[in-house]
Amino acid sequence: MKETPLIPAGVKRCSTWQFSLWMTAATAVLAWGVYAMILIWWKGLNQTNMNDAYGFALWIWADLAIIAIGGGAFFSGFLTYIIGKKELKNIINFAVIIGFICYSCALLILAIDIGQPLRGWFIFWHANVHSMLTEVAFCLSCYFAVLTIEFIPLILENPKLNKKPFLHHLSHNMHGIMAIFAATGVFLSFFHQGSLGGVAGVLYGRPFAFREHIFIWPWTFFLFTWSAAACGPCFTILVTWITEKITRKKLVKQSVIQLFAKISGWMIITYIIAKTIDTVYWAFVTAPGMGFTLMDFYASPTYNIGILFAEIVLCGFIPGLILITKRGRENSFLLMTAVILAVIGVCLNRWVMVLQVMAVPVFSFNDWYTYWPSWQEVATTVLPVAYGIIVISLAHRYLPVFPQEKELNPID
Amino acid sequence: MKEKNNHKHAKRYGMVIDLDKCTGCGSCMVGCYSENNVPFKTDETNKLDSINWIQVYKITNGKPFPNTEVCYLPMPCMQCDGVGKHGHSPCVSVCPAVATDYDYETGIVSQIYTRCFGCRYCMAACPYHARKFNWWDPVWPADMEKYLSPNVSPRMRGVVEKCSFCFHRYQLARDKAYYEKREELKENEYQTACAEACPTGAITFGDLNNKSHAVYKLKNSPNAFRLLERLKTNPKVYYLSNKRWVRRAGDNYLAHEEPAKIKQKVNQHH
Amino acid sequence: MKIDRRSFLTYGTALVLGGAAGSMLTPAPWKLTDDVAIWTQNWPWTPVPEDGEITYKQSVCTLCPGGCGINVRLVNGRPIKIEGSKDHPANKGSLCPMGISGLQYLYGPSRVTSPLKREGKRGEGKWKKVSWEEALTAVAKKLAELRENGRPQSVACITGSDRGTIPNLIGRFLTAYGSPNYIRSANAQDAIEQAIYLAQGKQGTPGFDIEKADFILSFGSGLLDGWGSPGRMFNLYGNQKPAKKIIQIEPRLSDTAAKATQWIGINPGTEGALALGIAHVIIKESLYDRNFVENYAFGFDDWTDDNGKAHDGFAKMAKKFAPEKVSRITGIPKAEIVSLARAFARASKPIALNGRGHGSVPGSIDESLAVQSLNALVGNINKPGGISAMPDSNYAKWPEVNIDEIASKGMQQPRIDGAGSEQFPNTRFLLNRLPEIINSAQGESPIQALMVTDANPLYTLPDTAATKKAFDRIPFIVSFSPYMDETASHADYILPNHSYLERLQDVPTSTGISLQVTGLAKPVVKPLYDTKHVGDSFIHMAKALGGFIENAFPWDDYEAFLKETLNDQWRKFKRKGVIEIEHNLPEPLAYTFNTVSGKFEFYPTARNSATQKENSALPSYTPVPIEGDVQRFKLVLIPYDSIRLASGYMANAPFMTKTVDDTVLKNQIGLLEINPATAKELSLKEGDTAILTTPKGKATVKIHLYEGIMPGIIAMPRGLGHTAYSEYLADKGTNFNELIGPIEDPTSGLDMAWGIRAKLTRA
Amino acid sequence: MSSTDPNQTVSTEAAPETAPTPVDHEPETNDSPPSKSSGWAVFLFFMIGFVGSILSGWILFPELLYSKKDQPIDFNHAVHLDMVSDECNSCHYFRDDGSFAGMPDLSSCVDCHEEAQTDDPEEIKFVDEYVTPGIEVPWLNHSKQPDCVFFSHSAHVIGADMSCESCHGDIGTSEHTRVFEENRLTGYSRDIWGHSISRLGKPEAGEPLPMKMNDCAKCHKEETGHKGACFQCHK
Repeated sequence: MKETPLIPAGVKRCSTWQFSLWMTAATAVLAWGVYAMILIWWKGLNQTNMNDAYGFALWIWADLAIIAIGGGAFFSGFLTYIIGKKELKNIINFAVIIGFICYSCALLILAIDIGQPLRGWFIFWHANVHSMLTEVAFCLSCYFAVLTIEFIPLILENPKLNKKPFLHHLSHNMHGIMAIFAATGVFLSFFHQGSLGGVAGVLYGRPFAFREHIFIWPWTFFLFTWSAAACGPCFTILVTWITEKITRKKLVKQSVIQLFAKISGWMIITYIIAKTIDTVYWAFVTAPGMGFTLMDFYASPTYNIGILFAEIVLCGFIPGLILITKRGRENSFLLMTAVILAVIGVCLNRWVMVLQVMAVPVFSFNDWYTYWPSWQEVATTVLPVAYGIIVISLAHRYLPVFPQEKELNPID
Repeated sequence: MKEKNNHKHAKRYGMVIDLDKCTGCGSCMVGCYSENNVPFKTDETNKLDSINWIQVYKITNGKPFPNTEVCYLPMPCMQCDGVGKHGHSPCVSVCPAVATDYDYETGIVSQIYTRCFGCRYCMAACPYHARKFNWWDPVWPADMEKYLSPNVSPRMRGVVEKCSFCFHRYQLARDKAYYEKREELKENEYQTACAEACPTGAITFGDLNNKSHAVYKLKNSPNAFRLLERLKTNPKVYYLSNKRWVRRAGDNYLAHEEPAKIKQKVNQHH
Repeated sequence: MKIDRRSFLTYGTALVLGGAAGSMLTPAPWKLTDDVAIWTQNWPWTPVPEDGEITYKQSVCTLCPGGCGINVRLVNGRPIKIEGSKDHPANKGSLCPMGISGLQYLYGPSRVTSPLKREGKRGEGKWKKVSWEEALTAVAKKLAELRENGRPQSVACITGSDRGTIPNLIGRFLTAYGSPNYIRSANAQDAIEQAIYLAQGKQGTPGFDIEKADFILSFGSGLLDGWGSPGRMFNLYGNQKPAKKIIQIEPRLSDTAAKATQWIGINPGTEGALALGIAHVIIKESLYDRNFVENYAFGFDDWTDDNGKAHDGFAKMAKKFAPEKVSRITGIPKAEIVSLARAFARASKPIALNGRGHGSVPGSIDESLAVQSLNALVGNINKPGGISAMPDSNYAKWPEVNIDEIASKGMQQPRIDGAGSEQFPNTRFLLNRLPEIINSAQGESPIQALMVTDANPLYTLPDTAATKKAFDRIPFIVSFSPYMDETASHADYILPNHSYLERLQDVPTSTGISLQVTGLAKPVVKPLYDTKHVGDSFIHMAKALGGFIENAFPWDDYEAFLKETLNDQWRKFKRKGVIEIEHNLPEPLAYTFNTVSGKFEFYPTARNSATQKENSALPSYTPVPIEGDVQRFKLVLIPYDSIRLASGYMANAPFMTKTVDDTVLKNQIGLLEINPATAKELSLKEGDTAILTTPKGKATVKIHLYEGIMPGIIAMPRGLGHTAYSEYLADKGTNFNELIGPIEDPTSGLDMAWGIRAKLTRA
Repeated sequence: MSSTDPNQTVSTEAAPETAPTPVDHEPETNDSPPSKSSGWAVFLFFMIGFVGSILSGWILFPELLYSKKDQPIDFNHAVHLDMVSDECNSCHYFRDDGSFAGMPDLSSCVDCHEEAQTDDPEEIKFVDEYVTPGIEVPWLNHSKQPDCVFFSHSAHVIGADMSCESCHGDIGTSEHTRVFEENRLTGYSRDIWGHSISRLGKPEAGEPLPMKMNDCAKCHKEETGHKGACFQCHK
């Protein structure tokens, strides 16, 4: 194979044509997304189905959701480098790559989402420090830089690159100080994950989103950070599992997964308890104070009370309970069910905090607002998925992402 | 120069709209369109992408024939003072690029189209749907560009706009006052286009802090109310109606609540 | 150093990296980042309005017959906004949305910018630009040809108004030319005017002193929906709201009804019965003005004519309309009728008025007479706070027209529309009868050439299909419209008039107002396009026709003509913009009437009673017939007027259409209002698409549930469904006139149809 | 396949020529020769790029960014200033509504220049090309603010008693017009950004002040204590 020198030693990869076919498929989807993106930049946001009532829609949800599920990166960093769970080194590379993908996409989506992309830098230059979005933008960019730095040594471990002494040393030295970056990442993540919670929580004109007193600060901020820390690892596990299925080999030892899942389970449980307290206070104190009953917020056929049940019980308590029990974790069906539910749960939470906030009528004489994304919105939201598949495929093929791969899949 | 920023003499321009006088004719909307260079499209029936700085809502009491009643409700930007009257209006605090600010001299919430980069966070924050996004580039067909007013800058695609309380009229009135070496504006020197256009005189505009202005007295009427007061947005647009159902429709109440009592409670907090 | 491909790439990369690093230390990337942002702030395709000196010009709005004063703001002489003029006595600063949108007509895409000659088929939209000389010569040639053939009467002219100097100039032209067929578009004033003429013997526009009245009983008049002079009505409402009681009687909760003191739903077309029912109660309870009825009225009691024939009086006839019976007819509870009658009679200055919606459909003479009888019963006639017939301000005094033999022969022919004939002796214009007359004519059309100005009959006449058929039979159609309206787009020649802001014109007393105010519409801007004042076009054609016709027009142009007309008032007029003539008749004089009896005639003796029940001229009640089979068409479709929709010869400006609610128009489809109970019976929901069928036509509509409409009645707005103009108006909703046909009033010939039977099926 | 190392790209592309069958370790020789020979050369190229872009960024870029136009008439402010009674205000006056008329229109000039008063070719040109046919002179305004700006001359000149020179420099005593430099991208006059493209350093005495928003805000902050609300100067 002509690309052999690029492939890490001691592992087996699929044939070039297989890989090319796979990449072509992913690239086609990517191209569709890029086409939609160019269309939007060229013609403006009239290419979307957003409107004045739905100024925030699919994209902002996608942003919030991918940042949440990309939270596996900072949290595994936190566990590995700060708490000292060294086993997690076996999955942290992958978590960083997923994080990198998620955050680069989040920034890209923001760049598509704004009406005047060429003025996007105003958010930094003319920053309003009171705005949650400013905080998000700053931390997001900084953390993306951190993730890039965390990703670089991994890239440099590509056999071909690693042969250059300069790059080899660079990689080595960067690994050495990775703990500092991990800590920085954790610090930044606490900020922007929390701020993302604030994005909706501070909207005191939106009774569905608004939280008062400690339930905005630090509660909502905390909830967002915590849920990202809880469900991010689940997404990392999920993507690892998918990668294993596709490559038809085990890449990470089950013990590592189990540990990650267990921690995640406890995080989910604690998060969902806090979320429940928040919901109860909001439903029985905050909302009635503004003239709303809980059921007013769930009075639409789309947004019925089932959503709240799904978010808290089905995708909250249930996965949490599965993951904290040993038997649940060890049963691979239950484990994956819990992981998937947890990921859905956090995405649903972000959906509710964006889409439902817009849908709820604030005036007694208004009806529920409905919104259905245009194909351009869908395409640009699918774009990150295709991009993620491409990056992961390349990374897996050419980089020693999984330290345990050789051990688990000896080449005879 | 040394025109120090003196908050003591600050004005709080506001509006009182008498809903019993409003006939829903739409003159305020058209007056606003033509004053403020508001664009129009071939199809304006999707009210969610139609730019209106003041929009007249039609609400009914929901009772069947023949007890049905209709009330028209013109809604400009409420120019919220926000929690604690510190200019912490829902939109101003969220704008990431200071494209909208609260003017302490007039109490008016600005929107600067050239600063706005179109993130629409302010639209998500505003419960009144007062903010509109320029989804399209504006187009004035035939020779219609010739009627555009130089006093209001036409907006480009991709930015948010909203009612400015015809701030340019304040600017022009101030120009005249400077020229005549006066400190203060007269009540009729600065009026919004909608207040002027309203053919029944339902809209009264003035300084809510000035006891000699008509709005000062009107806002203290027992029939006065503001929209969504319970959210503590602290709007500067007041409404009058002698119909109870109309006053109740202006906010959200639980079944057992009485608007007048709630209003008292809310206002005590301010 | 050997440069091969590999090192080339290496060095190239180094060069680029160096360049990139270096540029960071120059202003270039930072300045460009900023400049690109500034470029987005000043996109060349976003207009930058030119700044300059702000000035104001006063004029009068002629977009509707309201005649409101306007104040036009200009920047460097460029009109940029229209506001109401506070100095005008009619509207006192108030203006309707149409008036404010005025500049969109001036600069808009539906302007006809030069004379046009039709190229393709009629209505195809293919035109050739021609010079004024060519166009006017062509029209004059056609007119000369018809005269040479001895058929000057086959030329007709449709106008929007018959008052003021422009209609007079056109009338003068037709007289000199030899055609009696000057036809003015119909409006609700026609029926009221005729009722007043029959009862009072005075020809004049009806004036309602709503300013001073304290109780307004409106039989469906859209007082706040664009009736009369909208600016004036809004102004009155806003300023005098607490001082007035307004009772609105109509099947639908219109904006007027919503703002009225009380809204009373009534079965459509039964308003006349209610008026008589109210009269019944007033007479029965002796609440009427005895002084007026006994001393100044005729025909209240039974009477005998010179031939010894006995006639019933009004009182006897009203007796037949007991509240129980009226309640059954109108659907209004008996007690309501009684209390309404008492309140009306006991008010100090009550006014009853009719003429539905904007007041563009004449309606039944019986109904107008019954309503006028109510005003007579309370004696509120020719008094402050009452109603009166306003004589035309007769400032137009021109030399007599001398006509030649051909013209004289032509003028002796009967009017083609039948107005003034034996059948309809008191009616002046009957445009609604024209399509039927042309369509039923044997051989060629009795009208060989049609000129249209300030009117758009192809849109506004009921039964659009029949109107179009009739127009297709007319061989030569000339439009003077400044806008590409439906009629203009079916014309053979368009000789575009100046738009209303570019032309000089006198504007006589606003409709319905009880003041005599004549306004002067002065050009606020020089004509933007190659257009010509319609008066100048006619003067030009008169000169081209020569002879007696030319002699009838000794003026160079319209301005000279107007100047001479106004004589010594010209300068004052020009300076002030309005002439006010106070109309305050001293009280005893006010009760002088020009009828045969010299009194107010409850029994209108001048009325042709041949077609009436029992050969009586009394305003009896026969339900206004509603076309359509009750079994097939179970619903009644009525139109409604809204101030945000222009339904007359001027159509909506884009701004007005922008204000239209999404419960009236959604995308290109109009919404039909239906009571939720009725909708439920038909299993229709909000937003459903349905097919609306009437005996006259079919339309696709969307359903809008509205509690404010009587069950069994459905309503749609007038003013939509245009086929001409620009994409900002065309093909939006349905033209109500496509769904309804005219119904002739038997004694006046005027159209009195307001509703038509209909059915709804889910699409 | 992406990487920042140029050599990397080369080797991938070179691969097809070398090995048609899978080999575990591709010979390293491929990498060595260029890396040996290129060290200084790479640095040299880097420096060429570095210095080159610094020079072009500081010298060439401003030349390219601005177009240069002459005023339609070479107007002599000094001559006029001597003749008028009310200094700048004689021609650049306030209207009665307090708005500032800015550049005078032809009607202000016609009183004196109905016919040429001197044999100055510029004046003759002015009379022939503009006054006689009645065409307004398309002056190029050095201080023209973009459409989004509402600048109140009366607030500054009357309200704050500022002199014209304090912003516009000594244009009033100039004998010739300056070249008008227009930013090709934004359409702004160069005076708005300021003549120093880096915006470092201060304008020399008599030069007009830069008039970007930060310049306004800076002065407002100094004079009034704060920058002012957006709507004070935006429309």
